[in-house]
Amino acid sequence: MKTYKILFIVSLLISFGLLVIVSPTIFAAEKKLVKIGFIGPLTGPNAAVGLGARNGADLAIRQANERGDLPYKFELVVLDDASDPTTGVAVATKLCTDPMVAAATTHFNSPVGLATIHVFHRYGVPQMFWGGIHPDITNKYNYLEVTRICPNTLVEHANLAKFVVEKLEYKNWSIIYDMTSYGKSCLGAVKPAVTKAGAGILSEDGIAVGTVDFRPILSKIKAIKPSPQVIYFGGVVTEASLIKIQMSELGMKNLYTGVTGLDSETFNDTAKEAAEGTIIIGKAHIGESSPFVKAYKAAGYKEYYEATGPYAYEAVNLIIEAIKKSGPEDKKKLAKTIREMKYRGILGVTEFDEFGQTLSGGLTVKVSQDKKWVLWEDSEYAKGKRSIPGK
Amino acid sequence: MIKELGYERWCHLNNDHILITEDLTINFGGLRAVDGVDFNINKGEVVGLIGPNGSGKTTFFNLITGIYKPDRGRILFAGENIIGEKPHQITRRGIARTFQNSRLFADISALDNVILGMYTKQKTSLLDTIFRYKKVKTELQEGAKRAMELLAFFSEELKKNCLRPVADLPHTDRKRVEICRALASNPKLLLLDEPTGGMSPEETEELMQDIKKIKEQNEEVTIIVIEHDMSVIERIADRVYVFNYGKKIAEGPFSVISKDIKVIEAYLGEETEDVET
Amino acid sequence: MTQFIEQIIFALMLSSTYALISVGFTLFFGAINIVHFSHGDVAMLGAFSGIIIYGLFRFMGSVPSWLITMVIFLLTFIIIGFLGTFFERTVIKPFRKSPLLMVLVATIALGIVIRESVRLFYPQGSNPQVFPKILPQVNYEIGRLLMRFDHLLIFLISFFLISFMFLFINRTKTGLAIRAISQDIEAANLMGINSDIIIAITFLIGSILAGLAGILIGSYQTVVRFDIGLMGGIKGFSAAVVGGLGNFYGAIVGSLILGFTESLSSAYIPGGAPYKDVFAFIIVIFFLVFKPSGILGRAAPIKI
Amino acid sequence: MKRKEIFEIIPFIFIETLFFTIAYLFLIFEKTYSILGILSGIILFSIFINKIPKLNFFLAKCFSEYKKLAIIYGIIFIIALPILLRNYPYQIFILFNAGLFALLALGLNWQIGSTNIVNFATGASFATGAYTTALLAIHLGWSFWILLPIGGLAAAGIGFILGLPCMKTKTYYLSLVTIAFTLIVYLLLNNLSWTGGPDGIADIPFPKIGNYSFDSTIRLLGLEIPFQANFYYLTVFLVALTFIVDRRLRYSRIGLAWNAIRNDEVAAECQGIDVTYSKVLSFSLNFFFDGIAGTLFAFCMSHISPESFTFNVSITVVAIVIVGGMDNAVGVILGALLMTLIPEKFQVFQNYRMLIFGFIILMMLLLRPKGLFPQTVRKYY
Repeated sequence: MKTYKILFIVSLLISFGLLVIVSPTIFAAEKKLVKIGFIGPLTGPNAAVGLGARNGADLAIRQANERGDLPYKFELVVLDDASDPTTGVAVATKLCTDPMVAAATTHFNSPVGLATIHVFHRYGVPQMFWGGIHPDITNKYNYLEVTRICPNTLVEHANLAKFVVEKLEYKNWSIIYDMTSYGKSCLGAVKPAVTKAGAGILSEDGIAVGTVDFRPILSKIKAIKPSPQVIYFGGVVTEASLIKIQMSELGMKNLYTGVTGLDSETFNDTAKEAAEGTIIIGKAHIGESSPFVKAYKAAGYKEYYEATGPYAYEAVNLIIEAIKKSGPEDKKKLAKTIREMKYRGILGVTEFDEFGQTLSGGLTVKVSQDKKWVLWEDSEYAKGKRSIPGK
Repeated sequence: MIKELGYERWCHLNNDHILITEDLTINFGGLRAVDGVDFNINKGEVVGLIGPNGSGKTTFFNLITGIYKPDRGRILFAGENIIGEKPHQITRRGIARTFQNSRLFADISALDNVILGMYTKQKTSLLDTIFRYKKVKTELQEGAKRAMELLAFFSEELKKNCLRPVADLPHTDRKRVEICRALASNPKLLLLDEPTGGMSPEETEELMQDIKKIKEQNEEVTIIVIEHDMSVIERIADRVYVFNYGKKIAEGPFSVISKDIKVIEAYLGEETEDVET
Repeated sequence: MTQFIEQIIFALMLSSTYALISVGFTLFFGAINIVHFSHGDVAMLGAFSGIIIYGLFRFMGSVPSWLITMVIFLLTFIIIGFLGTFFERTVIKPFRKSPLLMVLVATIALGIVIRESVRLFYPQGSNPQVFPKILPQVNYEIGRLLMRFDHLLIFLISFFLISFMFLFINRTKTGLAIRAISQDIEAANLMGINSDIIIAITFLIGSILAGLAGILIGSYQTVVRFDIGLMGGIKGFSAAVVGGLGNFYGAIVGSLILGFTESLSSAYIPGGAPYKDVFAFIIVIFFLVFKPSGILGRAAPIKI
Repeated sequence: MKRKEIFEIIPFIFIETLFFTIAYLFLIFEKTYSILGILSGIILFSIFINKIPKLNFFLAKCFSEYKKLAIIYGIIFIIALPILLRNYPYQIFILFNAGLFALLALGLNWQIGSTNIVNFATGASFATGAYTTALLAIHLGWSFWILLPIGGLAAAGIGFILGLPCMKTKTYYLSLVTIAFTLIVYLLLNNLSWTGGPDGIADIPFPKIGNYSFDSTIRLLGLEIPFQANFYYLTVFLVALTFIVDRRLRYSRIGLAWNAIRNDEVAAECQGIDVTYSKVLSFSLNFFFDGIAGTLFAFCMSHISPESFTFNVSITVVAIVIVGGMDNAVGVILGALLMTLIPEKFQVFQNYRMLIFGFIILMMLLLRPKGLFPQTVRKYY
């Protein structure tokens, strides 16, 4: 008995000694390689936008490496948050604890973002949101590390109200919003914005995620007297297009509006003729001729770049610029640099306010014309060739 | 009979009977499976229950054990009405049974099966299990010990491979295990539903000896046996009840029954049917 | 008033889509006492096959639309029928003897596989896909009420499909065999019914129905996505259970109950829209607990 | 005698060490090919053992003779793991996740494994625990250690209320009830305002012992162990606890009764088992431990939202039980490890994760329906 206890302990110590020695020395890092993280929903319902953004980010990295004007080789670490906060936190931890990751651009879903900002803050890794429009992400804690390159709901709806209520003078609104974080923050932003601009809200309807049949609600709205001029939808492409289709099925001629959630060609592809005359506050206008689109097409990605691609692209470029200024090693310094950046890119000039929220975000007014999003300025509606619905 | 005396008095009067049924009846759709059966069995009897297939013997057992609710009539066990009680409550009162085609807990060991037979006798609660495990352990081990004895009582062979899942055991052993399980709760009344079904004559012989032994070991256990093998009935049963089409057509010692014209008809009738089909 | 009539119409449409699925559940359960949980996903496949076939026709230039519609229905009929039987052979048959849990989880897993395959291997699979307008788009104005011809058509077709299935089960020899094995598979085998083939046929029929259901649902919802099958399946199953699993009329009644609950609650309960599924499922639970055999189902007696 | 022992123990220890080393490497490897290498290595190793009966026999003998020793070594390894993984916080976090799923699966095992109740309510019970305690912590500021049992009890209460009527329903009906329940809970969490809607509840305080908060790094003889280790240890502790409870239940009339019900309800009734009661008992117990897991989850993530309590959670846990092994606690725990680690490891095809996952379940059911580790026979002596 006794002997084998001793033996046991001895051999135990030996083996563990080995393990402990071995453990940290596996995979020593080679120099000069700088990793930049990307997190987004690559699986699940939001996969489309996630993949678009990923390609954008990837494109930026490729270009940087081709230019090769920096003493670093960049590598994009792509991780999937599957729109799920837990997974988000997990992969964020993975990213932040990789010493070679200089900074990251992250998240389409606000709940995920709200969960991960703490992780990035804890490890002091700069995090720039390419999506995720919840004001709290930047405003609630105002972590130095956290910045956002896409506009948040408050900004978007201010613009929407300015255009539709003040310019086009539509006074009676009906609001539909989906019960996602996005939809709710849209609701929270649109009500004050619209009422402040002097319009009235006739109805509010929430819809569960994954609903496909909106006819009951629409027919209810149809019955409201006086009938609303504007039907606003706070949500994302799929439901948005379905609502529009079913509106036309019901023969409803109201003006249909929304914000950047609708800004994807998917909306037009889905709603087809029905989409005609929809007015939205869209993301930055990336023309077919713009270098980004050219490069994107050239790179031959499988997926369409969606509305999110450019933002991820811009974010990575901005990070690379910042690295050029202050180097990848000192992340605190890097974070500061990012905050102070004044970057001129495909979204126009990007600057961050005291919360790390971009001031411009390159918002535009777009109208659906012949199954395409067209800038308001050069649309036939502005020229008066076509009449805006709902008058 | 109840009507004359009044329920209470009647019960009192019959308290030496272990089991009494009065006008017991159940219908399935149109078919009247058990039809106005009066039954009374004294403590410590061995009673045979015979009758052609589908004459309502098993249904009768199901009524006693509370699996079916009778449409009419009374069941008194040890002088108390047990109608409307759930099977598990009735089992607690001391009725154990086996099933026609044995219903064992197939994927656990024979030993576990028999220990489950003692469920009513075991007392440990959830809290004991989680916080005072010693108690549970001793209880289980006693149970296991007793189960071993029971199995050994039937055959040493069985005791040897008592840790094998019952599904792997041969048919006869399964029958035996089921009887052990029934005995484990040392019941006042034991209902055996064709215990020798599908056994060879030798095995049948063995089993009968065993049942006899059970009787010898404790006198006051009462046994009701459903059986097709008349020789078995003849040897072990003190009295015999004969069922046909859900009705009790005769009762009495085997010697008398075997000469009863109604009974013989019943059986002949069945045989002719057999020929046809 | 017009609104109310509209609401009723929507409710009916929704119900009919549920009915198409739930009848399948009822059929399978009736035949071999299994719940084919990926049934909804099979329907989804039907919708996608419809889209693909339509896409192929685009290349072939001008073909009369009625012909396209016919071919779409026919090919889907064949493809999904084949797939359904294939699934039965590979995923469900092996578990015929094993506990219920097995086949339940197996079909759920199958559902995952189907969904994910479509999402991954169909171009842009994770985006909603526009379903082609294969039915004539004509509207009638009745007062302020707008009636759509294609909706009417969808309703009628589903009605015919279900009644056809009903006749098949009750009037044909095969249907008789199906009912026989549902009673007692061993006995049926002894009577010289080849249960294997009959079960295969059952799945063929059920899957075909699901496939066509997919097309109809697609043309009603105008877009389909890889994950419509999950909810569709669960709703269909719920409908079947509420009505009484294994009973055709039951499936239809159940679908009507669910459909009406959903659309009316989202229309007339203030702020009720997001909770419509909650209402639906509460009704389901209520039925399961207080009348598990469903409205028209019979409680099976214990066999000893 | 002693010599013999010497000759047995040394190789034995080293073989076990080899085991652990492989496990460790599997944890820390990132690149797909190296992971595949490890996996194939394991397979080859097992084949190798089986090919050489001597070695096989030897190992079996050692494990039976030096069971205690082997277990002690295992425990030491589990405790020491965070030290080895000190540079890999992510891996520790994943292990913590696996632990959570192990808790859930152990609970569910009493349903699916022991009693054969196909229960898909895990998501709901998990959520109940998490949200109850999170809300209490936020609004009343109660401490984690008080809330841990409360979370369990809350869930158990719900389970009891739901179970009492539901356990009268059978098989598919029952599973449909549980599915419906999960979906309802998810929808409500998403749409109600006081649960924080889709944003969920943020800033749940980390557990504290005295004034040692669980989000602070452990410093131990010069080594810095990341804070995730705290959660890891907490989870391991709870899993161990649940494991013991599971053993005790299994070796008791309760566990026996469950198995009886799994086999044949009528016969069970005829042994004097109150079937409904036993079912409700296993249901509530399951909910209780799910509730505990939920609490743990809420406090360690410090941010919860409905997305973490979808129907998929239920499916995953069911899958774990099936893959791990019916009614076999060890199997279930290992199953939890596999089902959480392997998807993580194959992040490389993030896209194909769910697909692979579905296939794994199907293959398991088809090829090894009793799970990797089937239930064992009870021995009483």
